[in-house]
Formats: sequence, C-alpha cells, structure tokens
Amino acid sequence: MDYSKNEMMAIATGREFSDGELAIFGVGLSMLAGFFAQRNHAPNMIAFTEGGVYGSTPVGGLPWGIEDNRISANATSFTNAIDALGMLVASGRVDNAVIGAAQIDKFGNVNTTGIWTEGTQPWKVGKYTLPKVRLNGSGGANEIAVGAKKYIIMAAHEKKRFAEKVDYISSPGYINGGDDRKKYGFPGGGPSAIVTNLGILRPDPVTKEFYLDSYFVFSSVEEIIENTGWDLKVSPNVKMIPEPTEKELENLRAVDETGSLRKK
Amino acid sequence: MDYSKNEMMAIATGREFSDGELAIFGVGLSMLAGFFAQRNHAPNMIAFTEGGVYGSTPVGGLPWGIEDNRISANATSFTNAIDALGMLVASGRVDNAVIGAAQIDKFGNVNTTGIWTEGTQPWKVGKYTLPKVRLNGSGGANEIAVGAKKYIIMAAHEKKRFAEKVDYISSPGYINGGDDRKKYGFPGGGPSAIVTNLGILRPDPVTKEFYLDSYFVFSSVEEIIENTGWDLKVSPNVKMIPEPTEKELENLRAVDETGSLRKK
Amino acid sequence: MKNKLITMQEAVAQYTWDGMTFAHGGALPVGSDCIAFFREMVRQGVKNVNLISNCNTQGSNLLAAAGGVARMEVGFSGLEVYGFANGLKRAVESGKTILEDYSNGGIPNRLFGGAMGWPFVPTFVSWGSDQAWASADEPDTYPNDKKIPAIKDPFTGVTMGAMKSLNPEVACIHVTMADIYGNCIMLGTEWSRFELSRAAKKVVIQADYIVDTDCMRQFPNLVRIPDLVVDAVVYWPMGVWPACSTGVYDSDEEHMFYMNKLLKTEEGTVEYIDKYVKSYSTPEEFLDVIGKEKVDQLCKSATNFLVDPYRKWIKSDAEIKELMGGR
Amino acid sequence: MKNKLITMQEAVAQYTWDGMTFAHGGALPVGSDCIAFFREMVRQGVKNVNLISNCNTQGSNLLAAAGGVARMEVGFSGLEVYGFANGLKRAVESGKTILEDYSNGGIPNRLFGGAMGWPFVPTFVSWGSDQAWASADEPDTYPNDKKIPAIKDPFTGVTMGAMKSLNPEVACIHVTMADIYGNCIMLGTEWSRFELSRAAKKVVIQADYIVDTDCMRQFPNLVRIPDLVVDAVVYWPMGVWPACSTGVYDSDEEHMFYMNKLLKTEEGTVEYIDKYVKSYSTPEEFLDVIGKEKVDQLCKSATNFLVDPYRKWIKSDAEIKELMGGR
Repeated sequence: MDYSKNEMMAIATGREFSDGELAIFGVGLSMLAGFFAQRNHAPNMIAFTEGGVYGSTPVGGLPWGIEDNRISANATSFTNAIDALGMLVASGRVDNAVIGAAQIDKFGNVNTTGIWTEGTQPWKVGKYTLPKVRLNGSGGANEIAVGAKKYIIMAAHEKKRFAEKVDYISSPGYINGGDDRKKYGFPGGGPSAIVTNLGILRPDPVTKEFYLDSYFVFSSVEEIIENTGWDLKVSPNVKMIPEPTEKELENLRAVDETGSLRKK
Repeated sequence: MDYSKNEMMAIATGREFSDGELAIFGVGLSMLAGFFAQRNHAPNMIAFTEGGVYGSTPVGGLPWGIEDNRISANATSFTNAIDALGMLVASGRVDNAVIGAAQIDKFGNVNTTGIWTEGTQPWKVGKYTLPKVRLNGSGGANEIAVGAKKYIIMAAHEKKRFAEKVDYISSPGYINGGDDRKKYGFPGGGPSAIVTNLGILRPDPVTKEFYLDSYFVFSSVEEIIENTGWDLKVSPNVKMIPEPTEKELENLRAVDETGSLRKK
Repeated sequence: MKNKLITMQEAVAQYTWDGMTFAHGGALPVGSDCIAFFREMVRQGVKNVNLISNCNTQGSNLLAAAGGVARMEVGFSGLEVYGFANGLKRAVESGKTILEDYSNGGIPNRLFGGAMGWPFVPTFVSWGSDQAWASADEPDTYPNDKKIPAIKDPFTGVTMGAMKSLNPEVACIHVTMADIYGNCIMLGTEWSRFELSRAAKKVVIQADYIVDTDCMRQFPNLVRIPDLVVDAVVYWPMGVWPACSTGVYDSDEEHMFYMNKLLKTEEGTVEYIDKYVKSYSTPEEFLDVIGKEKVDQLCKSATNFLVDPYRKWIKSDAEIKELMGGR
Repeated sequence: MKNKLITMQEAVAQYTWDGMTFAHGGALPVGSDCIAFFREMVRQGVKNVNLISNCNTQGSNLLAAAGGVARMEVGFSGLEVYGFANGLKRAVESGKTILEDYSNGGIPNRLFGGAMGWPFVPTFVSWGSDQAWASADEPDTYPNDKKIPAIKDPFTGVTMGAMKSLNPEVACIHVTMADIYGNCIMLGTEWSRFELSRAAKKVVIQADYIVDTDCMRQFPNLVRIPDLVVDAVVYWPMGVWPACSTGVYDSDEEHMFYMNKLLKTEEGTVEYIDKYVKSYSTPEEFLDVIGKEKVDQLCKSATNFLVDPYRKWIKSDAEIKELMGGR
C-alpha cells in the first residue's frame, strides 16, 4: 500500500482514541489525527479546541490556528479559555488529547520552550540563561499534561530531540519518574504513549520510563534505538504496528483534504 | 412640608451618593434611595444590581427581586454573579452601596442571619445553636461589606436592633473596632454611615465606634439615645439634618411611583 | 451527539436519590430556578437531600417544607421582596434542616473552584464574619477555624480565607432554550449557572423552549452551556412558575405569596402539594393547573422582545413529541 | 453615560506611556487581537513596555521587533501554524526582551484573580515544570520557589502552586461591535477578554463596527463587556488584520507570512514599519494601504452570517464621523 510515514504516524495516533471520549486537539497534525479517529472508529468522540470553540469542524481547509475562522464557521458554542483549558482540561475532565514536542525525555517530559547550548540548561547550571533558540512556549499543552486523563505525545524521532533530560520542562510528563506526579497533585494521569514517525513508546507501569513498544513496517528496533538519546529499553513483546487499512487511509485522506501529510 | 419618615430616610441616604460614583443597590428601599440620588443630584452615577444586570431601570413598578423581569426589560448587559459580586464589588471596585440590617452593633457589624434567645448567641456560648428566628442570610451584602470603598447601612432605629454586639456577624463592619478590618485584608473601607428613620450615625475615625452625627426635624438626640442599645456617643457638633427640599421630594416621588414610602 | 430529551418523571427518577448532593438554579429567589424539577422531586418523595443553593427559591422552599432537605449550603435563604421563605424557615428553626451560611458571591466562587478542579478558592468574602466562625455542621466549635480556614498569600503575606470548592453530584439548571443535545441559551443574567454546569458531575437541563440546533449555530456566543457538559434535557413550559423566566413570563405575584403562606405550616404544605404537585403529570396538565388565563397573562412580559430573534427555531409541541419518540 | 469614541492617535497618546504594563488581546495568535492599536504604539514610539500577553500575536511580534518590549509574560510566543514569531524571537534571543513563561490557561487564571481582587490563584497548571522553577526575572535562582510558590490546600493537605494575580495598567481589547459608551459584543471565542476587561485598570476598545445601543438592548446576554468597565472606544475597521475577526474577515495568509519574514531582521522591520505603520493616519487610508481588492477578498468569510442579526444597527462611516464630533 502506498502511504507516507506521516500518514502512518497520524493513523497510529488516531488509533489511540476510543469511541465516546472527550478529547482536545491542537492545530495541524494533532487535529488531523483526531478528526481521522472520529471519522474512522470513534463517531461519538466529542472534540473541542482550547479556544473554547465547540461542535465545529474545519471549513475551507485546516485552520491556521485554533481561533481561526476556519474552525469558527459552524460552531455550536463559543466560550473562553478558562472554560476550555481550565474547566474542561486542567480540571481533569478530558479523556484524551495530543500534544507535540520539540524535545522529549525518557519520562515523557516535553520541551517546547527553548533549546540551550549544551551545558547551559537551567537545571544543569542552576540559573536561567538565554536559550540559544527560543521556541513557542507551552501554549495549552501544559494544561493537557497536568489535567488530561491520558494523552499522546507526537514527535519526530531524532536523537537530539529524544534526550535523557529535556533542557526545559514546558509540559510535565512523569517528571523524575515513578510516583513523581503525585507530589504535585495533578488531576491527570500523564502521557500514555509517544507516537513518532518510527514507532510507539509507552511508559513502564512502575518506573514510568518510556520503552519501545512497537515499530512500523518501514522502521526497526535498531533504527529507533539509534535515534533515541537515552538508553532505550525494548519490550520483550515488541511488535510491528499493523499497516493502515484501506478504510483507515481513505478516512485519513478525507480529513487531510489538502494532502499535507502525503507530502513527506 | 408633608413627607413621611421613610421618605426622609431615603432622601438622607440618597444624599450620601455623589455624582460619578459606581454604585450597587439591592431591592426595595435601597434601590429607591439610589435611583432618587441619580435623578436628583448624581446623573452620572453608574448603578447596577448584584444580579449582573447593567444599564437598566425598573419597568412596571419596583422589582420583586434583583433578577425580576421588571429590572431586566431594558438592560444593556446581562452577565453573572461572579462578575457583579466578585469582580465589581468584592474586588474593591465599587464606590458606594446600601445594605439593610435586622440587627446592627456599635462597630457597624450587620446581622441578617438569625436572632438568638439572649444568652445563646454563638459568640457568648462558644457554640452554634439554632437561632430562635431564622432570617435571610447575607445575600450579597457580605460582598459589599468586604469590598465597597464605602457603604451606607439602612435600618429601623429600635433598641433591640441597635445592639452592643450583634448575635451573628453576617456582614462585617469594623468588627471589634479600630484597625480590626486590616487584620482581614478587606479591599473595602467599611460603612460610612448608618441612616435610620431617626437620624444618621457615623464612625469615629479612630475607634470606629458609631456616634450620633445628626437627627431629623421630627426626632431628637434623646429619642435616638433611648432607641439605641449601646451607650451612644453624641457628636459635639450634632446637628439637624435639613428637611427635604421640594425638588428632592419631587424626584423621590417620581422614583417611588407607587408611593410605597409615603405609606408610613 | 445523542438526543438527550427525556420526560420530567424520567429525569427525577434517573438523576435523584435519597441522600444526594443536589445543586439547583444558580439563580436568585425570583429568578430562573428549576422549580418544576423540585415539584417532581417532592412528588417522587426524594429525601435527605444535601442542597447546594446559591439562593433559596420556591423550589428549595417547597422541598424543605416537605421535609426533604437534610442540609443546605446557601448565600441567601429568603424570597427577596416576598419575605422570608416560610417552608425553609420552619425546617431550619425546628432543626430538620441544617443550614450552612455563605454569601451570594461565595457559592458561585466555590462552584468556580470546583469547575476548575481547584480544591479551594481564596476569599475575603465571608472572612472576618460569622459565616467563617460559625458552622452548623460543626456546632460545638466557635470560633470555627475549619469551615473557612486561614491561608497566607505567599506574595504579600496577607492572611485570607480558603473556601472549599463544590462539585455537586447532580445539578438541575433552568434555561430559556435548549436543543435536544443540550446546547443551551439563557436570557437574563446567568447568575451562577455557567460555573454550576461545569462543577456538577451530572447536569439536567429544564428548558422553556426546545429549539433547533441551527439556532445555536447562528448564536454560538449565546450558548454558554454546550452539549458536552449536559446529560439530559427536559422540556417544561412555565417551569420557573411562580417566579419569572426572562423573555418568557413574569412572576406570579399572587401565587408567590399564596404558596409561601401555605408552606408556613405542615397542613398547608400538604394542601399545596395536593393542589400543585400531585395534580398533573404532563406539561399540558401542568399548564391547566396554573390556568390558561393566568398563563396568558404572565406570558405577556415587557421582556418578550428578548426572545424575538430566536422564535423561528422554536419547536412546536407536536415536533417535540416526535423528538421524544413517543415517551 | 458619556460618548467614549476617540481616534486611534488619541487613544495611544492618552493611554500608553514608556515603561507601562500593557495587556492586549486576550486572544490567540491568529485571533482577535488589537493589532491596529499596536501599529499606532509603534508609530508613536512607545518603549520599554511590560507586556501581559495571553498569546503572542502579530501585534506583540511587531512591537518586540521594533524594540519596544522590555518584558513579556506569556502563555504561547509563536504564531500557530504560521511558525515562530520572528520579531519576538529575535528580541528574546538577543536579550532585549525578557520573556517570562506561563501557559495558555495560566494567564487567563491570573487575570481572573486580578479581576476578583484576589492576590493569587491556586494552580496545578505550570506546577511541577520549569514554568515554575525557572524565572527570567530572577535568573540566578534555579529552581525558583518565588515565581509560583507552594501553597497547601487546607482541606486536603495537597501542596499546589500559587500564581500571582494580574492587574495590568491598561488593556486594549478588540471586539466585533461596540456602542459609543463601550458596551461590547464579541463574536467567536472570547478567549480571555472577559476577565481582562475587569482586571485592567483602564480599558480601551478597538471595534470593527460601531452599533447603536438598541443592539445591546436586544442582545444584552451578548454584551459581555459592559460600558462601566470601558474608558475609550476606537473605531478601526480591519483592526485585527492580518489575523482574522470572526464574522467579519479571514486572516490574510500571504501578509501573515510576509510580515513575519520582514520582522526577522532589523532592516526588514524598518521596511515593514515604513510600509504598514507610517503610511496612513485615518481608517480610510489604512484600508487603502491594505488594498481594496484584498479587503474585499478577506471580508468574504464563511463566518459572515454570524453578523447578520446585528447589521441593522451598524453605524455608517458618516454617522460615526458625526458621533466623533469632527475629530
């Protein structure tokens, strides 16, 4: 079958959603994966954006932002950020979500704030120096990390992005692992999977360290280990992820009208 | 001139409002006094109700409640309690207000919650027994007491209502007097006057004990002392309050369409 | 999204139980509370309810008069210009109902905290007063330091109070218009209905009108309660009677006084329940009980123009019957 | 209530100053921020601004690129699908702008706290992350325990964070419709504009349309910002351009990329300011700068129907001129 790695990643992410869940998506890949799931196998999934836009589907192409007119044209309700991010997400009410990551570590902590020159990261030098590259900050991902019952992290699988420890925790995963989330009283459960363009990592139930759960037909255990910046453990039951079915591809492409995922 | 004691009380209360103030009124006497002030000498006073009803005037008679259709028929904005009572009143933003009292003490503490059999009040016996008479609770008066820059207490002047100490503090005035409000961090300034059907009491700038400031043409210092349950101090400059002017009476009666204040 | 229309009897049977924590209204005494839902609770004999009331209304007054309220947290327990709430007053003075006092702003703040998933909200409201020091739940300690415990603002060092957040098990909320999925439009002040709809674990809507979802798509900014927080929708005209629903009907002054007078005694309460609770089972029969002439009179309100923009989407009784699937 | 209509030049001259704490938008990067107000701030050379930004937008991107932002507290500093905000990114990486990170929910919560008069809000958001531990304001302490200090919930004993409330000195808020007194209707998500309008000490409104107050009396539930919290109203069509205003115009994708590309360098920024900031002084001239064809194209939005119920109250440019009293 002919499909791109990004399409496989979107479908693998979509498979993590179950029917009936209350879910929040961001723009771009996350929204494609979510709307694919809704169309494909989760017709009763209820999705909203952090903009406080409810009941709508994109009109005229994928939105440029979560308050873009493309997502506002057929909404049934507009409220606000305190409602969407506070009352529905950070409060612990949302079942499932997707966030992105520029950098991620073995405990599922996500950095979307900045990249520091090696050795100058705040946690290494005990002070806050300027980042070499300023990224975008957490946006609403911190609320998802804190509050969603579970959520999926999507990231491009590269060694420099998959670090032993992130430069800056923008959105906390399991922090230092184990029970560490408990210390902070978070209502949410933490990340349930990291879906990449090479495979899927999942957290160990006790240590919360992410291990390799499965790979794609076009990747391999070795390739994934090579592209991971920490000493990645591999599940004894590591398996290949089923390729997209025809129906899945059809549904994904119906959502990805402009073919943005096919390009790469 | 022919006017009732209640009309005098409403006019005296109205005189406490200045032009340009942001003010909140309750239903009944409080609303009459406020709208009288607006009509008479404070055309730029901005008034709202704790219901989150803005820009409206009563239609078809005095409202039965602050969410009654009679106050909702020509509003420019409807919001909510958190906005009206939280963001505008408790926050310290409102300039002036009126609250009522079933019982009041020398430090301007107001009880609208319950009347206990003498000797069984919570603060006397160190426990909470059932009140002999259950009143209505504080409603939004507590927010006014805590947050308004200043406010006026209106009450019928009777010995049993003007107590050394109230049975229950529903809405705090100066609590135990002096600087006591500071201990609680309240944004508001506390009560500026008690206007009754016999005269006006005001707080001593230092002790915050209410003293007799002025009396009406139909009352006297002696009558007021007799009807006060604490050892009422009298201002050396105690004065008679000017009677209503013709214009004042005309404006009050235009607001009090049904003549509810003339009845007694 | 599923059709959530059910009957009033079904709603009370499914979403209430003895000993439950039930929040209502988010309204003022003369405002938009779910009075019809309370009537049905009384008819089905729900007992021992922990009420979360922003204000008392004729609904809580009735349930308390009928002996159904074990405990109530409330900001205002009267009926505004209609005076004391006699049924509730009687229940409190006799010790049948434990009444825990807050203020009108305090309850919305606590619901806001519950909606946000915060365990508490900081407060100056109720602080430095007997609303903090006296607790009907813990009568033996005065001054009480657990009802609204002290908390220090870490930025200024100021000591203020902490109020416990609220997450009621069920809320019934009256709205002007709802669609069958639970998207709701309120006309008039929303008082604390927004945060209540998010704080409660289950939400039942009682609506004056059922409208088409196209109405929501035309006015999404008015849909302050979206379908995803709603569990059930009940169509019940005149559901706030004898209080008023902005845009739809004025309050019935005569019945407000009459009802409150009867609730003053046990015998009067029995009489009231016979006449105005047990005497109907459908919305049509309910309107007959109020009386056509009275309904017509109350529905001529100076606020009627507020509904005009939405009239074309209002479903007829016949359409609603069909949507109910023969229920 | 007084007529609060003033010109954009007057608004910026009266309500901004060097070193001020200025909050904007309460909007998302592609959403309804007061971009036109920012252009005028740049034209008048306002410097050293402490920005309170829910999200970065092209407005804060421009002011930062022009070197006017000393400090910024923000939840999201990018431009969503349009990528990094190059002007702001450059200012941060060079150390010209100190950027203090929060999250998209954290800033609205802090504004809510400010509006309520609370010194802090309890939070799990930003807690247990570098948004709490790292502070650009106090760079020498890591982990920092003062930016979001620990606070103990007195009811459960759970330790959580306390976020400092915000009360900006001035906010400029874009709305779809305003009357001359400052009653405002927003179409589309209000994001954090409601709490911002109460938290700020002074509020300037930038409106796509001026409407008659009768519109507000027909739709009072839509008037989420009432006149009493508003100090000034500026009429400025296409004021969010190149981002979108729900119901009125779509975002200008081409200009979003073009603008962001120029802001990447100092020279580009000078060029952009020459072309799109200094090139006009009236709303009419501004529309000419965008170009009639482009304006017409952007104003054909799939969301236009959302404005239909209010069109009959929209004031013409001639009527507005008269209301401005020859300003």
